[in-house]
Amino acid sequence: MESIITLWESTGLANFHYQQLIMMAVGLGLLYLAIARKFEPLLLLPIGFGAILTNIPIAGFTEAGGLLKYVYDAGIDTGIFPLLIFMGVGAMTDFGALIANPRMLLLGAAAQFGIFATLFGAIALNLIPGFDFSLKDASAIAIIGGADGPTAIFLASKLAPDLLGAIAVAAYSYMALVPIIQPPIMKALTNEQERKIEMKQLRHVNKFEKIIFPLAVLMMTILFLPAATPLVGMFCLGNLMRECGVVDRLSSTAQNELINIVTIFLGLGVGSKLSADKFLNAETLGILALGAIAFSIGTAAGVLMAKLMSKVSKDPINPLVGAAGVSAVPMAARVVNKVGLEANGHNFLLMHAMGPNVAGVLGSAVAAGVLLALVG
Amino acid sequence: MESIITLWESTGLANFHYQQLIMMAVGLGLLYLAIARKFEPLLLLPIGFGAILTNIPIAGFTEAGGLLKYVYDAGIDTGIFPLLIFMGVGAMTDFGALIANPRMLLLGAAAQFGIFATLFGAIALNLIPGFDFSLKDASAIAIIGGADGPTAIFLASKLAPDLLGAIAVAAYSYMALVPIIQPPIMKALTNEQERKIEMKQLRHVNKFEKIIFPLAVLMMTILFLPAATPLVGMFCLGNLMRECGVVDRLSSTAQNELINIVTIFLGLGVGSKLSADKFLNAETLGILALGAIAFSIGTAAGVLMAKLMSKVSKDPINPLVGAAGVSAVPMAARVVNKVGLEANGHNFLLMHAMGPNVAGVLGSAVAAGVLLALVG
Amino acid sequence: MESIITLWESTGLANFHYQQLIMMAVGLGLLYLAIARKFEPLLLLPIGFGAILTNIPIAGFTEAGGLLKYVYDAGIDTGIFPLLIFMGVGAMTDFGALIANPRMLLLGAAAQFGIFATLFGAIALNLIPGFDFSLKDASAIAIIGGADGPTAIFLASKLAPDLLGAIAVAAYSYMALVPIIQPPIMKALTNEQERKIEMKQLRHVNKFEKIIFPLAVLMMTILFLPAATPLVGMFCLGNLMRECGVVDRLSSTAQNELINIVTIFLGLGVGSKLSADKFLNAETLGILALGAIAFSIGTAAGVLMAKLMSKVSKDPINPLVGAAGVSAVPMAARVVNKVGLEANGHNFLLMHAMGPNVAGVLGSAVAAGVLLALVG
Amino acid sequence: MENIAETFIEAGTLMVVGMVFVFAFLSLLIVAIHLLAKVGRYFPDPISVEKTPRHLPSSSAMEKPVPAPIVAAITSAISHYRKNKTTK
Amino acid sequence: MENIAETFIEAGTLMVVGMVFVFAFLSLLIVAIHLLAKVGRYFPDPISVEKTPRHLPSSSAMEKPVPAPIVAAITSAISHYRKNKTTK
Amino acid sequence: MENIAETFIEAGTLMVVGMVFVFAFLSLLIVAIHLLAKVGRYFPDPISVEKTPRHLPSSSAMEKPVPAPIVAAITSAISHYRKNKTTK
Ligand code: NA
Ligand code: NA
Ligand code: NA
Repeated sequence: MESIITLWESTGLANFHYQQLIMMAVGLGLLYLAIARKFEPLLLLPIGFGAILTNIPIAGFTEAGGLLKYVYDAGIDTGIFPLLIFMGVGAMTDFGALIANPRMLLLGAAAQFGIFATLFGAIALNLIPGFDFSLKDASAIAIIGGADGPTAIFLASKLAPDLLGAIAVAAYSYMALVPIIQPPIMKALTNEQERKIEMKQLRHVNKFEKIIFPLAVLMMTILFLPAATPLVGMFCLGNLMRECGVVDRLSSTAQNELINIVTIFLGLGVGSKLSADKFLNAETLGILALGAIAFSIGTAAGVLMAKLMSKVSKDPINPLVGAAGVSAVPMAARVVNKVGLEANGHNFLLMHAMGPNVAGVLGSAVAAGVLLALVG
Repeated sequence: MESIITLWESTGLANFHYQQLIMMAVGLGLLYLAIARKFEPLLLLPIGFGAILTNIPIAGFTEAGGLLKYVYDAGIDTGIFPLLIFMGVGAMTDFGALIANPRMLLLGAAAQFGIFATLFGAIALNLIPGFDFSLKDASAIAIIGGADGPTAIFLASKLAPDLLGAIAVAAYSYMALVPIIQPPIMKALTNEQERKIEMKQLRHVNKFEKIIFPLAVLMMTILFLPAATPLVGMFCLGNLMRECGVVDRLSSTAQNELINIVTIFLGLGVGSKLSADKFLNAETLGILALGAIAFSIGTAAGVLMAKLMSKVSKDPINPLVGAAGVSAVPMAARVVNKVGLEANGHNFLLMHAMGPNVAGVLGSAVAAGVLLALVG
Repeated sequence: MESIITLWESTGLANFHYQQLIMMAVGLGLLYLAIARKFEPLLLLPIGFGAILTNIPIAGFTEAGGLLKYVYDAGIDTGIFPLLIFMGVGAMTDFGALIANPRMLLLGAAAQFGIFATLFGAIALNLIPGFDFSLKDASAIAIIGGADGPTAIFLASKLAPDLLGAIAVAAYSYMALVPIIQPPIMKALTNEQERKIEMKQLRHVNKFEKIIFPLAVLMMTILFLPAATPLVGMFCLGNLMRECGVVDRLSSTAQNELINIVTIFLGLGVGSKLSADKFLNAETLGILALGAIAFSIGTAAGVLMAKLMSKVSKDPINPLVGAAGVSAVPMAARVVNKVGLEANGHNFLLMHAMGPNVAGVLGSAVAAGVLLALVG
Repeated sequence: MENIAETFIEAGTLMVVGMVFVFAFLSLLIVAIHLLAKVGRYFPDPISVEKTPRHLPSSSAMEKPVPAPIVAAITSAISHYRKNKTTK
Repeated sequence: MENIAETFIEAGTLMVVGMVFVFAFLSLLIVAIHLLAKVGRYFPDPISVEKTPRHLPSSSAMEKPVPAPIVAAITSAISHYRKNKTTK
Repeated sequence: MENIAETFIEAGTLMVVGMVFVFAFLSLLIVAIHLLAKVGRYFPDPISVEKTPRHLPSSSAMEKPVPAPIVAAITSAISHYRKNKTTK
């Protein structure tokens, strides 16, 4: 009899709080987006699953001795997982298009306005009762506008760990929503004529240039913004391994097995921050709203900058490529290509959009460094 | 001169205890079983090697700063390694046969009688002087009857870490011995006529069903047995990654590189528990004896349950498939197939046995959860 | 305004010490050697990169919470990374040539004279003002003569962690320089006639012998030198996994993904020891000089031993193969082959040199064990 | 001996409660799977492009969908080989 | 409200300083890449051996002879797969 | 200077003891390998099934009929590989 009572008291049924049920529904929702809608499934599937595990009553996944606590403490609190992801992404990234047309960096710079404008917006939200974002919170939220998952997680783990779950979910969700968020903005800010512009073919880039490039980026970051060197450094290490041609087995492992392993754990660790008490509040709604604004402003800033450059440039620039400056590699570049093709069936902008696209990765890492240096 | 003495004093020869020699022989025996007899080599080879390393005098593999101590503390004491193995096994498991014929779950349930009967047996052993198993010890020993390595290691690390070595060795050894232990029992409990029964072909199972299945299992475990959610949760995560079709690179890493890496360390860590003082005692003999009993009872219970079901079912059920309910995937299913073919050369039971086989995995995870909830 | 000052104060420009610039130049130099000269790129690239990261002002890579500190503490201070590398190297090593011609072990023994003579030399350096090597320091430096990276790192992490950076850099640099350092010594100590000697074809080696060999080596190490069992044990585990034929998936992971992952982190961790205060001093110069001496003496000792053996042996022995006894697998064996071909266009010594080459790995692991037992 | 008797009772209770629970749990899962099968009918597998050739008259072993693990093995072998070409 | 006003000013400063810095940094990188391109001309890519057959007239993806090592890789992959088929 | 002299003696002793030990150890290993070779004769390699066709006159690696599904697997693996080459 006693056993049966003990057993009953150790069921989930006897211990559920309704908030946990809501959070499990959120987790299931993320799984739905990942599986049925193919929204950034590599991250949203483990995040969603982690959210479910985290909210199981009694099981203690995030308490001392719990699996998700180990994962979070070892990999996210230390910043190791996002940095390893960044190394792997560096090993997957080809900077050829950017080196061939370096002006595209300006688009990657402009799109970061999404970040800094959102920072301002997050502070403005404090005017509404119920919101109380510190400058650190606001910075961590604003980085969603960088459209770069690992950067957002890294910064949030340093500046606002309590908001990490909502920030990561927002970042990956909006990255997945790029094909829906960006086209209307792109079309609103350009006319048919501009969208039809074809761009000059890119020049061939030397192996030498590709090898030196990550080192040059690292050196500049060291000189001007050491706070960004963890992110930029690991990214450049990955890229150097890719391009140097003498450590192919390391590069291959960094962009396959290692990044896969880390992705599983990063997702679970992020999911462990989707507990009811940290997610079910007005702040999360604020973060989701601000994230959407950040993406939109970043896209607009990129397109407008491209229009400006188009006017002063002798080589034609299609303003659509500015939208790729938010990063969200390679989705944003593909969206640019698609919108370009709609206007002009012979206009393949993909390679041209890869330049601002990878520039956006650098841009948001630099922006994250600025925030760490000034706010952290 | 002094150097020579120091050197002599740092040889193994000058420091051996005879028990360490015995344990090294045990380690070599496990290597022999793994290599020459191909008994679960993926686990028994690293376990055997770990047992040798653990018993080297002076070397201090299991003392502070020793390699095996790091491995054990980081991966087994925390439960992380068996959970990751479980995730990988989940990613390797196809539940199609079970979903097509869900009644087979009853066989997976019946076979767990091996566990609970052995629990009783372990307590009974206390009547013999020299044995003093607590209820926790007895539960950890009984789980050997689940025929599932990671589950046994996980439960033992929580309930009876001192017995972990013997329990893991017994579990994997008997799993390897399934083709020897099971057939006599299967033949004793069935007649020629029963063994000849052919079963209806299984229906096709949707991708949708396969995707929802792991989530359904997880939800039920959350509702009724949160204590089992670490095991069941990681298993279902692996299975979901496998079936969802959108994270193939994660699924592939989980069932290849990640599980391989973890297997090496898990084996070494288990081996580190095969030290003389924890293994060379009457309790180990008791554990080995109880393990054999557990397997036999589990097999018998599965076959008898299948006979019962065969009588009340309108579709024919070959009682041999009940033996697969102990799990030991996929060895037990193959044994069923082989014994079936001996009776009827056209009777391919493999797919039919996979249902109870994977049901046995769930069954023993549930049984482990019950033990954790009531005894842990 | 304040922000700008804060930002300026957080630039590298405002915080550089000139020593950090020098160390970054050293790091870049290592990258140059790795990429342009293909000098042991798998290690020197991450080491060089780690050196750059370590010396970034403010960034704090090696301070509490810094990425490289985590890496060093978890993997190098504990000895785990070099041991895993050793396991992987064991899984890559074919002992067939050595088992077929076991006398080659004497060459692997002789070449270790490079280690012990250098130990004496390091103590002798103390006569020069500015040097103050303890016996532990001297032992850690001397192991460079073993021409085996993981052994050097493992020993240095135990005996002289402050010198680890310089020792690892010296070890890998000289291993890469084997084709430049060894040939003049080999030619000076042999005459044309000797270099032309062709050796008898090696006998076929059984699978059985190959499986028992790593176990035999381990058993001998246990009996006579437990201090060497971490290194030798992991090496033999890797080799056993390779040869036993029943755990191919573990062996494959050990020699591919796992060793790749560990190599990246090992390199970064070693690089973290290349900080200005630990590298920019007279001791580093002494270590570099001693390392070159160690390699030269080891090579000479190997060749002279081979000449001696050639005189007393009934089967012909080409003294060049003695040079391969320093290990530096497989570079030293290739150098032997090349120098042999120069003297006799039909003389393929590669397989014959693999025997002493892998013997050198065992020899230096044994030497490391002796040093750990007597000095550690 | 009292103590042992008590433990026996505990063990016996565990046996009964445990088996009942396991059976109850897995029986419920049977129900759940039956429900799942019913719902599943509304979500048929998308008609895969690869399967189209099956309906062609000349179908032979060639057209059988290739087991995923074989594809994975070969893919990984090729990339593995390429990786290792330059390996130490 | 004072406090919020202050934070607003901070946020505004951050916005301006941050955007200026990002633009300055990436503009400098443009300069660096232009320099790199100039230096790069002195380090042309080595002429790759693999590219030669591309210019042969009859070459198509199918007709390219499969490199022997790939054949070997596939062979070993198949035997590897067969070996691993029975692994748990 | 006394101290240095002492360390020298220690270093010298280490050198002698170390070299003697290394030689003794590896010499013993030579003996062990010789023993191993003797024992090994009683455990010859199993005659591999794969090697049998080698002795057939017409057999070559190419002529063994490759099972159709494996051919399909290879084809799809290669195209899969080509597809994945450019994937993120
Ligand atoms: Na960005
Ligand atoms: Na079971
Ligand atoms: Na050596």
